[in-house]
Amino acid sequence: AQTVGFSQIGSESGWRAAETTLTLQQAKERGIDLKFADAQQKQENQIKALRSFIAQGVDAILIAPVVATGWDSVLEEAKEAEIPVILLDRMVDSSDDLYLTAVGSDLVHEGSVAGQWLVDELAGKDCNVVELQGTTGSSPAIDRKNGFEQAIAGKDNIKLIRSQTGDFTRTKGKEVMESFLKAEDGGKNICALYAHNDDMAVGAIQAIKEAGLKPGSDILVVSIDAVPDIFQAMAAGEANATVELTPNMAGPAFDALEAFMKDGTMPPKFIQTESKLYTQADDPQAVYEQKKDLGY
Amino acid sequence: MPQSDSQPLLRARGVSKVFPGTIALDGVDFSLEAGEVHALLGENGAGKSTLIKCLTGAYRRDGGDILLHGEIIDPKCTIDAQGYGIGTVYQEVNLLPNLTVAENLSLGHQPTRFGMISTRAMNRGAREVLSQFGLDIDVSRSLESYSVAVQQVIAIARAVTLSGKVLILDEPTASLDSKEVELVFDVVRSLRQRGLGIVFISHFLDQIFEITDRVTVLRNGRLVGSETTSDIDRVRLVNLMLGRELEQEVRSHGKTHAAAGEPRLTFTGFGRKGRIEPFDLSIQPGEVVGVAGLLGSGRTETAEVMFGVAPHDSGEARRGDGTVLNLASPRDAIAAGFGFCPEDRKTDGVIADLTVRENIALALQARIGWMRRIPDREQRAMANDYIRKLDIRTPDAEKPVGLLSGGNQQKVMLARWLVTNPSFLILDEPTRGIDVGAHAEIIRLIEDLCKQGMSLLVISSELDELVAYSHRVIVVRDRHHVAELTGGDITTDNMVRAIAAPEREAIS
Amino acid sequence: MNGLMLFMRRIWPQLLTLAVIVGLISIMFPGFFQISIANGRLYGSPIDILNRGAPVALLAIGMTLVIATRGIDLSVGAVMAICGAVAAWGITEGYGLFATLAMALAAGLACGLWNGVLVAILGIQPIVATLILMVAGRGIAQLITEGAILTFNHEGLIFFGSGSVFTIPTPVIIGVLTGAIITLIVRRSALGMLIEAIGINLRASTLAGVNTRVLLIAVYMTSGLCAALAGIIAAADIRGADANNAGLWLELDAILAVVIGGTSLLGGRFSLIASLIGALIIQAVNTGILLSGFPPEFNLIIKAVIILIILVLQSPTMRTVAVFFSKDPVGASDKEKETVAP
Amino acid sequence: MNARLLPLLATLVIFLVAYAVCYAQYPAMLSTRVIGNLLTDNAFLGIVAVGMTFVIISGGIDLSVGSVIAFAGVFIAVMLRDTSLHPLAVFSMLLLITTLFGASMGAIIHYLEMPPFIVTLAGMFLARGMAYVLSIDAVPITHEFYEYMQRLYWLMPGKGRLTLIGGLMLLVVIAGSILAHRTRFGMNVYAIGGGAQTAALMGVPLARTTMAIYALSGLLAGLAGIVFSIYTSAGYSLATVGVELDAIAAVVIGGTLLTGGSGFVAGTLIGVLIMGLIQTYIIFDGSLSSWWTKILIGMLLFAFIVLQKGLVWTTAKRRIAGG
Ligand SMILES: Nc1ncnc2c1ncn2[C@@H]1O[C@H](COP(=O)(O)OP(=O)(O)OP(=O)(O)O)[C@@H](O)[C@H]1O
Ligand SMILES: Nc1ncnc2c1ncn2[C@@H]1O[C@H](COP(=O)(O)OP(=O)(O)OP(=O)(O)O)[C@@H](O)[C@H]1O
Ligand SMILES: [Mg+2]
Ligand SMILES: [Mg+2]
Repeated sequence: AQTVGFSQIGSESGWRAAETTLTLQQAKERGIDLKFADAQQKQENQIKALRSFIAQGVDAILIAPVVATGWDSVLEEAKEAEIPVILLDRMVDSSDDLYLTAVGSDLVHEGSVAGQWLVDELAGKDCNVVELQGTTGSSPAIDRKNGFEQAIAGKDNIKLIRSQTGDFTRTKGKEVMESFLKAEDGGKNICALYAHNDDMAVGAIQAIKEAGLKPGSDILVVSIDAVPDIFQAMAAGEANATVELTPNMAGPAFDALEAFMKDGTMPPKFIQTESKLYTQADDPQAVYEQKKDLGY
Repeated sequence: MPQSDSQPLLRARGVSKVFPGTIALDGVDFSLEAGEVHALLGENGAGKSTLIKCLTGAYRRDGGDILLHGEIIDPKCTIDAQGYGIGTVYQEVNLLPNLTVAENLSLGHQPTRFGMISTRAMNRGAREVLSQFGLDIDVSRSLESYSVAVQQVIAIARAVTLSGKVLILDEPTASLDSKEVELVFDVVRSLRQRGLGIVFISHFLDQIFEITDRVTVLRNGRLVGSETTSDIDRVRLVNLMLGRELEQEVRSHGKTHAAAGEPRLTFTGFGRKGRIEPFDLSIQPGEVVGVAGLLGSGRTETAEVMFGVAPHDSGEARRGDGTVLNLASPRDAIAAGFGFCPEDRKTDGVIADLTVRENIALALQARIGWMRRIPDREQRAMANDYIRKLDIRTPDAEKPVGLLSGGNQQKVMLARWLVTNPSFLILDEPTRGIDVGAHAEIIRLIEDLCKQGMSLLVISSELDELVAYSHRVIVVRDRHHVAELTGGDITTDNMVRAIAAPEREAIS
Repeated sequence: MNGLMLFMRRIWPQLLTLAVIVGLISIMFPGFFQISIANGRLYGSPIDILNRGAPVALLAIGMTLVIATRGIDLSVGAVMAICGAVAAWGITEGYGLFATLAMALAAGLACGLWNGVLVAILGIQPIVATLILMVAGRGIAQLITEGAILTFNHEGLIFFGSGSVFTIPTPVIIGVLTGAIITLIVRRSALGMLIEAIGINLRASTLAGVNTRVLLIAVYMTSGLCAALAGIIAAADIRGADANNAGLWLELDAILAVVIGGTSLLGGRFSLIASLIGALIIQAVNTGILLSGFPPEFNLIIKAVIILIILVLQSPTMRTVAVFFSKDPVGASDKEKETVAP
Repeated sequence: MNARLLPLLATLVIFLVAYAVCYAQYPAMLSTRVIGNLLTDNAFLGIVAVGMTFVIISGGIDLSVGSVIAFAGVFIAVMLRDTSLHPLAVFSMLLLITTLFGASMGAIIHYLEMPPFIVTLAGMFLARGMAYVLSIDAVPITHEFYEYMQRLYWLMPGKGRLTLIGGLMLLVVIAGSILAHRTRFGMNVYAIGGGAQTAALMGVPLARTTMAIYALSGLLAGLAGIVFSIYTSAGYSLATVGVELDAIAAVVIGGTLLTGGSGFVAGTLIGVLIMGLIQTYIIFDGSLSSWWTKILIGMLLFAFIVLQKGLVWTTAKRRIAGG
């Protein structure tokens, strides 16, 4: 059997746990011996893991890089050792001959899908938007902010009035939303919330409810990731839209790897997964049932 | 005051120092000539240590001047003072337990080669310095592996090497035995010959008369007087210090044996490997057993093994009625009615930031358990009672004990155990740093206690003191109990002989 | 009366700091003091500070005791995660509210016991001893939730996070009650003094017969218990156990609260009330930053600067300077105590 | 044998035994590649831990180092991107900044008598905050001097590399050992750790030494930042979160007491290697889930500390019994 090393960022969110579960599942189905290394959110640990994989002589390496920069020298080492590397869900800014392919979604695109939904939904009505950012400095936070801003650029009816970090967590999402509500006239001044991930949105929905407002109607809620819990909220009419980031990055990655191993077929350098928009029209309850056992 | 024409070496003019609630120094004058040993005397809390600290910049004084060779100096910290050639040994041993002996001796002026410390030269220097004091120890071991007394000698040695003009010794001899004291005195004499001025603080009057040229007495932060030692006699000196007559000096030799009968406690084959060889000892109710020995002979070890600080690994202890005692920890010992007033009060005794009241109540509170708190009123009554009985100098019972003078801290320690009303009390150097008045007080207290039936084990380096109150004296040498003296045999000479005897004598 | 005076003298710097910070926020954000009732629960920014501050306040209670013994407990954040996970797991497995709470609290106590044994029996230094659980604890919590956010909908459990009693949010009540009960226990019994004695001089306390081992363990267990309460609140608040993020870095806030409350990291004298005010000060700063609308990249700098200012103003040196200018001759030599105690 | 060397020896023995155990399970662990990786991958940690050793020996603690490393990386990257300065010039500017940063924390600690834990905690917030302000984004470094430095390594037999940064760490450890044990400054650090007041009474310049200690820690954190930027060719404001705890753990595993006053720089190197070994072992195993990874790291940490304590204890006991 092949041995593949997988360097995962960590387990900081349900989405990431689901990605790990699916990767393990996929490897098992294909009879691949997967060496899993959790980096606890630290790039240095990921580099260590890659080096150890090389020292161990694995056949291929999957990596979900925590940050785009800083991979050149270790990727070169892998290349010297003739071990193909596939990137999962986030990109690196090294030269693209250092890795076989990258599987992932376009983070900026995700943000703009969410923004576009809001633009369409409002259809020209005036709207003050508050934003819950991800962890300050992380690439999803930066890209999803940029994407959203691109989508609403030039739309005079939409104004981004407050933006604060919620660290991608429910607790912080709720706490920050509470203060948004207080700061904006008890929430009467807010017409929509954009959250960089669903967890923060779920927290914020509770804050909105506790303030005596109706999330989903008084304040529109759009977020990204499409984890099961947001579908429950959507089913209850408390959230409006979410953009899916599929946790199954490993499937396409293994496919590409298999083809490459068999006859050297070079896959495209970027295999983009779909950033599907889910709204209340998509039978959220059904999606929830479908997703809830995926290890989110 | 004898005033020579030339300027005194070191002079304090109207030095004052106020602490919250206490005027520690009130316009004190003091002058030290070159080539003299000058005693600074006074009761506990009179302000001796405070004066020293003001002189050397360890405290900022609130008023007054300091003059060296007639010129005003203003040392802001001890480093400044060292720069002026003033070396000091403060009252508590102020060395660093984690450094080696040699490093302690040379800190700040280590011999270097090419900018690097030369360990070999440092150790050699340390050995040479210590050999003056008759101390032949491994200087590359850390300081904490030596007893307080050894540390005291090292502290003196360090100050001596640092002092170019003035050497100040604050109770340097408090835990030394006669042999060490003699060695220290030899060094002091040779420094005097070299023209240094030496300030010497002690509560041992014999030592004062032996070594000093002049005495200055403080009382309650004020200067009482300054005289040539040879012009003053013992009684007058005590008078000056206390401001009253000392009723009588306790000197009642050869106590009759306390009521013979059932011993209160019997230790058989009691010992701990590497600490103290197994010994047999039985103690009667109302009996005072003294323990004599040289530095590091194992006296403290004896006490610590008995009290469960370093639990025994051989032998057993029984009560008079034959029940075996479990002495695996201090708590066990306390439960069995023991009390232990340790030698090193700074690390083992006082809880510096707690108040006098809390320190006194601590052991009793620990014994009755945390749930039944001794009511504040009772605590205060207890504390005030002992503040009066032992004449502890403190504005009130709520002063943190760490701010008390050394001798007064010692009294608080004693009070802590007395309130627990133990049936067997171990005192390790109980009179260390205690003034003559209180000394007599404590000896009387010891006698009172045993009249009431308490048994005492008292460790002391002062052989006279042991003679005064012991019914029996154990002599310890090289971690062995080598001799036991009773009744009329308890004399200083006999003790010295037993301590020095080359062969081990049979234990009676 | 005298006791009350002493007590006020102890906590006025903290109270003053809190007042100044709240004052600053209300200048920046005039609507600050508006309090209304929404959904039968008090609603407004001051309430937010109390409510959001409750977990840190709870942690600070346990932390104060630990620090008073000259220890430190880095594991409280991880213990929060564990206990939150246990609570969520218990309720979703259908154990019922009472059993679930009991299990979560027991988990906290067990964590405290572990820390206590490491410190008191094995003699491992507190920072390192609790670092072990800080690292492993989050793993244990994830083991329980299997890495996901374990959500629940049990109203009884949710009550501990977003419920209210007489319009006062439950977390506030839990925080205040715990603070009051522990203060009472510690000050009415001899525990307070014994804990302080241990922190000032462990060896001397042992020699005086204080049962230092048992007390140390008890103190760490108290810290574990407080962390468990905080963990339950945090989970109930978001209706789910987030093993990765619950209580993340909260140990630092708790330590900060204790220090702002004036308890020395070197052990000894402590004040629980002052620590609680310290926790509120920290939360007021956090809430203030959120209300201010500055971009998030400045959060840390603002927080660091405010904390530094608070600490500098409270530092012993500054107090001496202040007293010096007010020409109080008795207090002026106060500093001597700190600098020279040979 | 000197009793003070006991913890150091115990640590060394444990490390060697642990390595042997790993080797028995995964023979590939004993290759020059793995050894080279251990040095390279932990270079920044080792350097920062040397600084931490001094701080801890003096009885203090420095929580700011992780943030300082991140700040250093961002600073270098931004400077190289926006100016045409040579990296060496940027390095010296950076080291000056971080040294001053450390020194001012030391000054606050000494003059305002504030606990190091809190002062450096504020420093930790501040340094990361500054990194954010410089750049939220990760900034790549593409200077040819960086490529040159990355190509500086000695290829050991068996394809292992002894890199520039790995070698630098070893140099820092050696220099740190000399500084700690052979200079007056080093002695003063131990003295302060033994008791600051006493040390002051004995003539140790408290203010100067305290500031120098934290300045040294700042300097080495800056150097570690440079090393980290060479290691990753980038500056990133979220990098090296929690490294201060790793450094503290390494120092303590290396036999230094957090209470201050005793410890060894060489022990810290072993501590760092032990931490690296734990991680390498876990990666070689490759079957642990995220949570079990954390639990195992905790358990191994525990095992090492207990083993070390036990070893020191039994040996010390034998010595007493023996003489
Ligand atoms: N730092 C301090 N803060 C408050 N009061 C102090 C402080 N240091 C000393 N005192 C008080 O000043 C007085 C003088 O103390 P000092 O230590 O000088 O006495 P002493 O003469 O050396 O006594 P002893 O013989 O017991 O050593 C005492 O009442 C003591 O309680
Ligand atoms: N923890 C220890 N480990 C090993 N040796 C020790 C320890 N403590 C003390 N010693 C040694 O045991 C011997 C006895 O010391 P101890 O302090 O009991 O002597 P002592 O008779 O009480 O003398 P003094 O109290 O006058 O110094 C000394 O040589 C000392 O160095
Ligand atoms: Mg004195
Ligand atoms: Mg002794």
